[in-house]
Amino acid sequence: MQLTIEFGGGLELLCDSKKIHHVNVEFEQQNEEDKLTMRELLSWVQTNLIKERPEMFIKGDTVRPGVLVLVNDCDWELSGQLNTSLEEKDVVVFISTLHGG
Amino acid sequence: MQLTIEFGGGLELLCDSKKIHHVNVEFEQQNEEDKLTMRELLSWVQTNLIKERPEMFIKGDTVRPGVLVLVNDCDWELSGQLNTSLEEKDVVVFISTLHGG
Amino acid sequence: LRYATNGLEPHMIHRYSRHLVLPSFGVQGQANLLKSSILVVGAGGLGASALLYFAAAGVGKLGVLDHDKVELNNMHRQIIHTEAYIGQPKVKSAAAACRSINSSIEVVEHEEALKNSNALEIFSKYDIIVDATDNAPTRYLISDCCVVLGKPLVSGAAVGLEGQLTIYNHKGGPCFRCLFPTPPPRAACQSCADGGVLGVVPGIIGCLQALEAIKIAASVGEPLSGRMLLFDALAARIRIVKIRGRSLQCEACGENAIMNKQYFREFDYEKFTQTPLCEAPLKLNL
Amino acid sequence: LRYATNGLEPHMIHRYSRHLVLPSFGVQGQANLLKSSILVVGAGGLGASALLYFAAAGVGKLGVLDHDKVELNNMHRQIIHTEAYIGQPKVKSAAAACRSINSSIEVVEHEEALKNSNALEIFSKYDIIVDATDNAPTRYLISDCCVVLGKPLVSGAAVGLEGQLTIYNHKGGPCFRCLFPTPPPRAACQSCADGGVLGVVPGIIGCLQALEAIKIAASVGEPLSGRMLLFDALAARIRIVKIRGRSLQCEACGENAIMNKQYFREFDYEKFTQTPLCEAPLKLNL
Ligand SMILES: [Zn+2]
Ligand SMILES: [Zn+2]
Repeated sequence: MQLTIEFGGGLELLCDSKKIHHVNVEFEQQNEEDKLTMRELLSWVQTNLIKERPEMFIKGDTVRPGVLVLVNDCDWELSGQLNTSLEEKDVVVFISTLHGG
Repeated sequence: MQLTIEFGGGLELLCDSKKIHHVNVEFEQQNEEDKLTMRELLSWVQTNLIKERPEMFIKGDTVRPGVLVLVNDCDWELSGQLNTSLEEKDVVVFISTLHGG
Repeated sequence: LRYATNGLEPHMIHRYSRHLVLPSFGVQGQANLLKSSILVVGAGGLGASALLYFAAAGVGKLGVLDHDKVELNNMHRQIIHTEAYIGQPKVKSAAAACRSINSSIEVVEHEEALKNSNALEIFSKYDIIVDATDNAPTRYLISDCCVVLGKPLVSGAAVGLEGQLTIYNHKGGPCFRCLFPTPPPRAACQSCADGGVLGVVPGIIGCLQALEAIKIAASVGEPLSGRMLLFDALAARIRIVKIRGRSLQCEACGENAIMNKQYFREFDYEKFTQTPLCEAPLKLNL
Repeated sequence: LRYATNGLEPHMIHRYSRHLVLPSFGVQGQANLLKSSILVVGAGGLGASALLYFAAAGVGKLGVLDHDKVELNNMHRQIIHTEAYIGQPKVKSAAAACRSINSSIEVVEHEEALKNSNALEIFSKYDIIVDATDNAPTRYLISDCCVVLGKPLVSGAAVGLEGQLTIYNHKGGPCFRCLFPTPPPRAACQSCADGGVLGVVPGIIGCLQALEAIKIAASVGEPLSGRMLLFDALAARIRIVKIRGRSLQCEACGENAIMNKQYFREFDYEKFTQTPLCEAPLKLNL
């Protein structure tokens, strides 16, 4: 599945300072209706893109506090968080909230 | 065909100051491959959306000088101008260039 | 051209004439603005541009809150301060700049650090609060205080070459805690002092904060509530994304919220975020 | 922290320390900026914020060109001018403000109207040109002059509650005439004087112009060339769209272009656009 994964707000520092990643995520489909969810994508990202300090990305089974997750420019809270299912060509953004000024 | 048509840079004044129009454009399809093009859409817009001073929108068979036309956030010069063919759910923007400051 | 002047004095009609002729702003928008009061918390990189545009636009009562002094290493981004004010309080410098461009508005100086003990009293004097601060505990404190008092909060942030902007606690929209119920680890909170910042980036976010607060004050347009602007200056990319609404579980604004004046006054923001409200500046060793 | 200081003097290291610690800007970016020269044409609504951020950031040589005087009805948006300068030349006022926030850069005053006869000579002294003017003939004149001299042009505009921004003539990208070979009808060219403008809108566009020019001068990031930013302040919507590349048929920069120094000097921009280069301001009758 072709996805675009983007990091911002400093999270790109965890993946060689690269902000935009065009990736092909393969996953085992148990049956036709089985879809890739954000739960699986999180662990795929942690394994394949995060190069350092994984504790700055994941805490427990979800992202660490202070990280916003956007699926197609929409907060994942609105689409079911970890249960959000992904479609071909979706854009997933992980952005750390900023406090400076 | 469902399209979103937007006006900006003052062109919205030609259509009751309404910037965003969700419209359903019907056109006569001669055969299966026949697609709605920007040429047809321009005349549809002139007939159905432009309420006053049409000379501020059209000149000859195209838009007047100073109007940028964007199809899905891309200058129509890059997609064939009047020959650009449109797909379901496309977003077409007409925006007048500004000179003030 | 001839307009209903709605109680505006002749010098105001002249000064704000370019606002008055705008059909979507006009005399009513300007009259609303002249009656409004806005507090800017922080006279640094974000506050600098926001304050100047508030003063220019004619916000009736403009408050500035800060406890810092102007330093040479602020000057690359805090355009409201001149070199002549280095070593003097930022509030004094910022207020003088605002008065120099518009002597017809009221500018109020709050030269103090924001704390649980003074926030309610100060915020209650203003219609709209602008968060132009630089650390996590203060952002929680400001948001909670706005929830307790029912004030809209225009929140901006900038670090490095990125900026973020949204409006909290406005017309049923989310508060800061709805988005961030648990504070981030301290290592995730870079400030401009330790992380650096390209000066014009907080300038842009500060201007956008001014715009959004002016829209609320004047009652025009669609506010950036329930949406967040994400700005990447290096790539020249801007996203405006849809964010969650008010959370029913929010400790500050939810159905069974525990936040009230009493709880707010006693809440330990430094312990909650594991971060001091006022950080000692990093010393560069060059 | 310890850095290669690349010839920066101690006071500069202190002043620009928040730029120096940025990995994507750093000492090299600051050194490039300090060696660069930028001309801002127009010290009005767009120029006001752009000039302040150029001065603060440390552009080595900063030029200001304008022939107008500061008026009370400029003050709602032109935050670089203080009331004390009303009636005085904008160039003088703007240059004084720039110097007051950064006395270590060179600020050059060009108190004159831009014309075919002086543009080549003035522009040739700068690396980057910023169009912060307010009318169509001047925009064609500036773009053509930049094409003739091979200078990048950071172009901004704002009217009412909308703004636009792009970079012309940069690294093979389009010029203004590539996009607009035929001038618009005069009725389509509202200025801020007759159409009005919400003050902070040119403020935002001017800051974004400063950002893009600083990125070019410092050689960092992706410039907004071949793309255009469209800003709708009322709706809080921003689009960054892809625009056409250089046109082979362009009269200024195309394959068989006729534009050169000689042709430029004799071109009649007022006749071409049916608009005077300097408009008499509208008098409000209130
Ligand atoms: Zn809440
Ligand atoms: Zn060209």
